[in-house]
Amino acid sequence: MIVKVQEKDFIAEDEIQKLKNNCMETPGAINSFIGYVRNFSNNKKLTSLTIEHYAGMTEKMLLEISAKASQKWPLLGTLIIHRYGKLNIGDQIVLAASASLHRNAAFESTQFIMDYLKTQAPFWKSEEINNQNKWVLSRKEDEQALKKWGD
Amino acid sequence: MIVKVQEKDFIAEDEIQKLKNNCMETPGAINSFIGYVRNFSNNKKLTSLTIEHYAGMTEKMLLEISAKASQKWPLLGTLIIHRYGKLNIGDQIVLAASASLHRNAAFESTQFIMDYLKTQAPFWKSEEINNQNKWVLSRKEDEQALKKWGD
Amino acid sequence: MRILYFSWLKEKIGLNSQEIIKPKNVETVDDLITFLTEKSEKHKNAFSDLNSIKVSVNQEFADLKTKINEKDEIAFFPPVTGG
Amino acid sequence: MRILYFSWLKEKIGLNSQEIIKPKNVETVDDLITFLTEKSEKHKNAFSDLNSIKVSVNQEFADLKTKINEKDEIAFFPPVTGG
Repeated sequence: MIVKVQEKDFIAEDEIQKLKNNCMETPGAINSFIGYVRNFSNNKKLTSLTIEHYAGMTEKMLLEISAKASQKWPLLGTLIIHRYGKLNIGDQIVLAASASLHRNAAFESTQFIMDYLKTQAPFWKSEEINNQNKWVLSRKEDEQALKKWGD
Repeated sequence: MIVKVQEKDFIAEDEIQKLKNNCMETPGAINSFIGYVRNFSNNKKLTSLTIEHYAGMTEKMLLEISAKASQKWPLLGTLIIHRYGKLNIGDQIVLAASASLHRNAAFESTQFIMDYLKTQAPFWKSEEINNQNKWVLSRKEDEQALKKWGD
Repeated sequence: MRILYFSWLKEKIGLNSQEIIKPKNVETVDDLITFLTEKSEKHKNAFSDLNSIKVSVNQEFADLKTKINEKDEIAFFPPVTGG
Repeated sequence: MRILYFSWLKEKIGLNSQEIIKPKNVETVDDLITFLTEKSEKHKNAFSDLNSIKVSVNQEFADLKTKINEKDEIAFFPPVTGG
């Protein structure tokens, strides 16, 4: 279980290679998700995105989510990297990945990690639109997405 | 829709960057799946894997699958790269990825593409075990995996 | 006890964090909010809609009834929006 | 018509592909299999279990009843195992 919360950018290729190399056995499947800063928010053009987080609790929650995923699926490894600070349009925000022998576990667990991260990891986004910063509101869809895991 | 069937290896980072750059709008989400050559098959140690394919039909089927995914989800782009020829343990076999505004479409469509690729794209694997090559048998689980898409 | 604020709660209150000595009658998160809002208009304003606020005690999600102690780290923040 | 074989069908038959002139009485995939297996032991052996064989006509999945013509490309192969 690799968890990193950092201001700097990451190279997904290198991080996934590390995840793969850390597996006890050659994984047959790695699923990975990258979230990027979009250029529009509710039809308004964004200039930048700033992410605040609760240092300490963030890492703790991301490790808890990774552990939950590893209990639920037969995984060979998991990876979460989440950035904070000021980001530009198109920048990478988050990378989540799971390694497993068969593809289904990798697909489902990565989606599970993202669904829980969205509602449990203490990050807050602020969008810059027309030179004004506005805190992003949480989405009901994100709460509802958890239901599919039946926990 | 990018589809490549090739003998040579690929760099997932570069291919995903191209997928992202080809999107009409900055994608908020890219999900990607990489399949690797495992070192065991039914508890027997593998030496290598050789993949044969039906040149022409392969590309056609992969484009059809990509088109089906794009009809089913609001995607900004899809990518499938599948290798053929002789591969070693841990080598990359396949990369499938989808770009979308929100994460759910990217997750589901990539899984859809892999499920259909597994049962519809004309590739055949031959495993080298104890200096003997043996054709891999298709798995019932792969046929059953299609049911979740209700097509 | 250490109290942390994030996102718009931090901005409304004008503080990242504050250290207070736990008053005797403060036993739960709910009591702490009552204590803070009685002393400060900014807190009263920030805590006006409790439905829009989440709380953690020692970096675990908590609720209004959660018991708190002198050495606890309590954080107030809106629903998270990362990922 | 052009006939292609893949995977263990190719090995059992000993051919990647073959060109034949469509016999008059061959109208469907099923007819073609009958024609091929009557002429060759290797084909008969390879086609002994039709449940384990898939067919495509002009690079589209087909079945035993699919009609075929002189200019078609017909391929026989086991269930696919890529990915």
